[in-house]
Amino acid sequence: MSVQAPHDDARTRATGRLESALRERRAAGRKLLVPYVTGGLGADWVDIVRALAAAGADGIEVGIPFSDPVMDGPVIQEASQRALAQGATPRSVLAGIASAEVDTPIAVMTYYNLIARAGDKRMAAELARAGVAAAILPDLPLEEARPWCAEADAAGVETVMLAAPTTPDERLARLAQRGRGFLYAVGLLGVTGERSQLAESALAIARRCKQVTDLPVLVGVGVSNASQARAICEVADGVVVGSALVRRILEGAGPDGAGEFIGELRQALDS
Amino acid sequence: MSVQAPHDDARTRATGRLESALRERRAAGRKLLVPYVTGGLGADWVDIVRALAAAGADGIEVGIPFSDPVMDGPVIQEASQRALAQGATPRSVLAGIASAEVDTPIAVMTYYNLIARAGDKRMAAELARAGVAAAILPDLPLEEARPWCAEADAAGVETVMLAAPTTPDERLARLAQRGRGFLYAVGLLGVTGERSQLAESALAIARRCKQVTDLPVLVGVGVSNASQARAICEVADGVVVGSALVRRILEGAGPDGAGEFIGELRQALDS
Amino acid sequence: MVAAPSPMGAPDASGRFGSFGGRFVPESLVPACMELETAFSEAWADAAFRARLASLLASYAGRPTPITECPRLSAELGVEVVLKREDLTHTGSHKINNVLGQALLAERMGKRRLIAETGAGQHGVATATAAAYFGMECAVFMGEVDVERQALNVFRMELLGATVYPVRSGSRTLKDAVNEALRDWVASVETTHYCIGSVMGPHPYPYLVRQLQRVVGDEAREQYRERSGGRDPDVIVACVGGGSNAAGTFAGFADTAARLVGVEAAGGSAVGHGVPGIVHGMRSLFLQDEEGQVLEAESISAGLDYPGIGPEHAHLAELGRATYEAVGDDEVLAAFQVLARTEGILPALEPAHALAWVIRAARDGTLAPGTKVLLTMSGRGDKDVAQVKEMLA
Amino acid sequence: MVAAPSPMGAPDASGRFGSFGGRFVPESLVPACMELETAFSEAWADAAFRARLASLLASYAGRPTPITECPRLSAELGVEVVLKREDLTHTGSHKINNVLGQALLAERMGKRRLIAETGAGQHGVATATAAAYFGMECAVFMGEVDVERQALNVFRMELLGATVYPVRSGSRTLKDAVNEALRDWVASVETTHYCIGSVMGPHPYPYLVRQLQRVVGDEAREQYRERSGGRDPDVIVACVGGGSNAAGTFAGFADTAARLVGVEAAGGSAVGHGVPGIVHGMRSLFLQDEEGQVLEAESISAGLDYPGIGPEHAHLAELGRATYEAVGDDEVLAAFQVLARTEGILPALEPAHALAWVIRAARDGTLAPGTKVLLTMSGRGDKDVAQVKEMLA
Ligand SMILES: Cc1ncc(COP(=O)(O)O)c(C=O)c1O
Ligand SMILES: Cc1ncc(COP(=O)(O)O)c(C=O)c1O
Repeated sequence: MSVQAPHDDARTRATGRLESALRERRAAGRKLLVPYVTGGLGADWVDIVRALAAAGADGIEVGIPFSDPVMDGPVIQEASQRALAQGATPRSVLAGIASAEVDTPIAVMTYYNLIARAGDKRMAAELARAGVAAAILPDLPLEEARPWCAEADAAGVETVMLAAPTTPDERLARLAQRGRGFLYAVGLLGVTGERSQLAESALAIARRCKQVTDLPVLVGVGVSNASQARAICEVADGVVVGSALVRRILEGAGPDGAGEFIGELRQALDS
Repeated sequence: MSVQAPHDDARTRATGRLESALRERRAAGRKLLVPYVTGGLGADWVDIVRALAAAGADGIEVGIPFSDPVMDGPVIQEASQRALAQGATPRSVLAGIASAEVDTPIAVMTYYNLIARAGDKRMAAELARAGVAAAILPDLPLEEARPWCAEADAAGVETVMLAAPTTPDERLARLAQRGRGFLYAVGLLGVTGERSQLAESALAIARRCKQVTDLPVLVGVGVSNASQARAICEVADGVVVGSALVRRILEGAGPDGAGEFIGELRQALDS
Repeated sequence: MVAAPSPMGAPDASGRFGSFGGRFVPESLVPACMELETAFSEAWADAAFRARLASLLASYAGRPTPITECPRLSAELGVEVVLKREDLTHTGSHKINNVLGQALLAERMGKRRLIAETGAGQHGVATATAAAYFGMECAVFMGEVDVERQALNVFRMELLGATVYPVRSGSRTLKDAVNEALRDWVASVETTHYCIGSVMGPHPYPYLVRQLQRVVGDEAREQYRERSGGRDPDVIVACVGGGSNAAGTFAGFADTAARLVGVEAAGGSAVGHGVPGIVHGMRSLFLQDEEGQVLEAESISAGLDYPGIGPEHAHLAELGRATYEAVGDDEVLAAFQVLARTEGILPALEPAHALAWVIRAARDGTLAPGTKVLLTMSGRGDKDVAQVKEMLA
Repeated sequence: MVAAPSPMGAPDASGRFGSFGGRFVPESLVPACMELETAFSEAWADAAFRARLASLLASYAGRPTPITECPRLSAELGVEVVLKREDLTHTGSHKINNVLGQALLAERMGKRRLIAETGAGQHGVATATAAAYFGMECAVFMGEVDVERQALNVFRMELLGATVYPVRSGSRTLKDAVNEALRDWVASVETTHYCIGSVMGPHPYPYLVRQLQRVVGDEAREQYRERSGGRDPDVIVACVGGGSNAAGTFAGFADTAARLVGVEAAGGSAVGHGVPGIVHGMRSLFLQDEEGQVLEAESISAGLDYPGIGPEHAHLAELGRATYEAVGDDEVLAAFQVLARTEGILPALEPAHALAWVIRAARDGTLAPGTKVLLTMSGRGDKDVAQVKEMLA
């Protein structure tokens, strides 16, 4: 058996910037909205980040594009490929984030190879230097996360853990324990992408997550529109919205269109 | 061992028309010339037969075209295919022979399937009825020849046996013993066709044949021109000339051209 | 039907199985055929030769080939089908059994050149393979039509060091390739062994090739008995082009009670539509016209595209010891697909004929439910995939 | 170089061989990987499972495959080459050993759907074959570029009942097919088993696949000893794409004194030019740029066209227990032709890499005259003949 004992416990936790912001807003009765955007996609992507902040995002997920994004569906694959073709690198994306100067806490979402290639310690430091609050690494599960987490913790970067519909209860608890920022509840079995129907699994996993943790629980993957977001927020603390936004950006929405879409979701969640 | 005892002996032999003619001429000091022509090849093939007779042939070999002529090279294959395409059948060729009304004895050359399909007895009778003196069947070796020979003998059709460079001496004697008309000495290892050089094997097989038999010995296969024919006739009693003639016919020589070519050979042998 | 004792023994002294067989070749070849006959009977009686052949078959060609049960196909058909897997041999068909034996024999006779006829190229590739292995010269005769259709197999033979001669005479297919190989042999007989690809041609070939192929039947019988507590199959089925895989298979079961079924292509059914004749050195059944001109066979499967059949099959048919059935191209295509889907095995189109008959016979009740069928999977379908793709398009 | 004791044991609890391996997959897949790990270790310890697998390998896939001496090649090279003949298995490569084991495991786990990635199509065909045999559903992911290049293999898989999904993302080749298979699995993990085609991916795959492939090495060792009076070969050579045929072969000889050599395509040399990284669920060596973006491999051989290598190979390289060499396309083409001409065996382009190294090493003295080499002939060349024809034209 390769399952390791949880390598962290609540006593050593320092609450980071993202988690604090989310907890605070949740406490204020607000439903949390974290849009995802691919870093380096188009010349105006930093403006889009700013527009998302202005539209009421509670946190912003910025993807650092990777050549082999296995957790992503066609839309984000396309966005990653375009961004890479346009010359995006981890460094350029971090520089963009730094230049955005938004108050909204930013989490980078990327794949672990880009971190491993630079080195855990160095990349943690670079994230911190760019003002990144947190990191979401969908191919770095609990058992493999320790070396990175040690460096990230030390650098003050929150590592968001993901929970899936297939995660057993016992493991869910350990994920929540190790998680920082929020607990990312993967809403369905599948990769990122819009779905016309809200998956039943989204509510189920949200419920299960809420039972084991006090961390903010946000559901992502497959959350495509306002009504789905509202339905989920009956149970969860908030949602991550990726493909639905990125598709609009790929279609040329620009900062205005992106801000408008997130503004609508914001309104739906607030009403 | 599948070699059978010779199934014939000299006492029961009746000398046929072809053999008599050839022996007679040989006795008169003449070298024997037997041209080959494919039956049914062109509308004027019967005229060609007549022209060959007129040009001094001592016997005429008429091929009954077969779909799968394994002893024939490209020229005679081509002739056979053309004749078949023009509708030649065993019956039509025999009718042509009958209509030729030449005194020169005629031997048909064909493959055994055409005989077997009709039946040995029936085909022997048809040959006799058409005035054919002899049959040359290159795929009917000694061991398989008995049923056919019995019918042919009975019908008065002489069966010419073939001897090859690979035939051992002991077997050569048996071939000669069973042979009628003449002994066909295959001049080389190979199928019918012109050769620029006279094969050494032609003289060798001729010599070996002469040693075992009193039958006229004619060398065929690879005898292509007058000088080759003369050289062979230093040893053999005569030659069979096939492809060299058929090529000319395929090239449009017609009865005149065919007669002319055979006339030249005649002259060369007589001089 | 009562089986005669040992219906698959040696032919008589004239090389005949009943009234079929013999040796109808040009005089030039008669001594070579006799020499081959002698050489083969000596070699076959020589334990060292047999051991060397067996070792070559094992270590080079991959023998023994397994028998494979077909649970899903059997469930679908209601009869129990077991395959003898000649498709797993080196070069992908039973042809290798024959060529290795003949190459070894050629070596023993001091002949360093092999010639062969080929249709689609299976036997040509097999012969070229044996020639490469033994370091012999190799010439393969192939109808011009087939050369064009099977460019990859031509290239394969060339890679193996063989020279491929396109045959431009007659119908420019297999039958004419045999003629041309015979013509070469007439000229080269002193240095060359003609490696005939099936149980056909002049004596001793039909017997020699059957003996070299009987390893298929002998192995299958032993394997089947081991698997079935000593029982033999009820029915033995194999496709028939010239008939070598069928003869090799039947030889292993001729003295059992098993029913023997050879399956021909409907368009090349020498037993069904042929009449006795003398072609390619043997008396057997051939498709021919009223006059005795040989007709072309027509089949989607190049390996069955032969207008004749080996003389021993003609004899078995006459005896009633084996029966011969014919299947059409559509049934064959369907059988090809059924086996792929149910068992994950792509059969060559030739053995797909055998399967097509089993499918038909199982459906129409000719084979009672539960009948135990052994089918020789004489080759793999990889060679036919492009053709099948086109036909199904 | 002293071999560590049992350098090819099981990985540690985290699925690592030294520092390589592990399980870097989305959380959704973690439980499935754990389930597979448990299922495999139980199955592997279960005599009934092992017996069923062995029987399937024997009666369906054609095991044991022989080892074949190469007298003419050996004479030409001055070193003694023996081949382990995986080219003689059903579907024509060692891939079948792995897929039959995984399909049996999937059945045991109650999963009735198989998915697989494939490059040229060998593993896809093998998986589709196993799925057909077991009556399972099958989806194969294949880069769009490969779908176009390998239309016949696509058709083969379809004949076998599989659905082939062209992958349009990234470089649209093998690497992206793996990504897409992982994406499917993320969505389908409850009903689906991902049948990975080499010793790669998240734990337990590298170990599982190596154990399923070690039959190659175990058989070869026994056969070689039997043939050589108990001696082992001096050098064991195998080509390395992901590394499954090499790992399976090496596993049989890791505890002998034999030198182990893996041969990569020069354009896909993960050991030669790769650096440690985390891709496709494992920490191993990958071709990647300064930032960590994965690069495309480039080789004439689709089966070696993978920018990474199995983690155990990275470990063996680090230990020095195995060495990894790279050969270029031209040497490979030459080796392909040499084996065809001297031994009558058309190798797949992948094992032609292994042979190309042997030829080079024999010529430059790296292999002393008389060295005894065992080379795994991982697949047959039929699939590559059209490509070679084009390249030599
Ligand atoms: C796979 C396969 N089966 C059968 C045959 C037919 O030959 P035979 O009837 O001699 O077995 C061939 C001929 O090429 C073949 O390739
Ligand atoms: C014949 C053959 N050999 C080798 C390989 C490479 O795979 P591996 O390195 O896993 O053995 C492949 C892959 O398709 C293959 O088809």
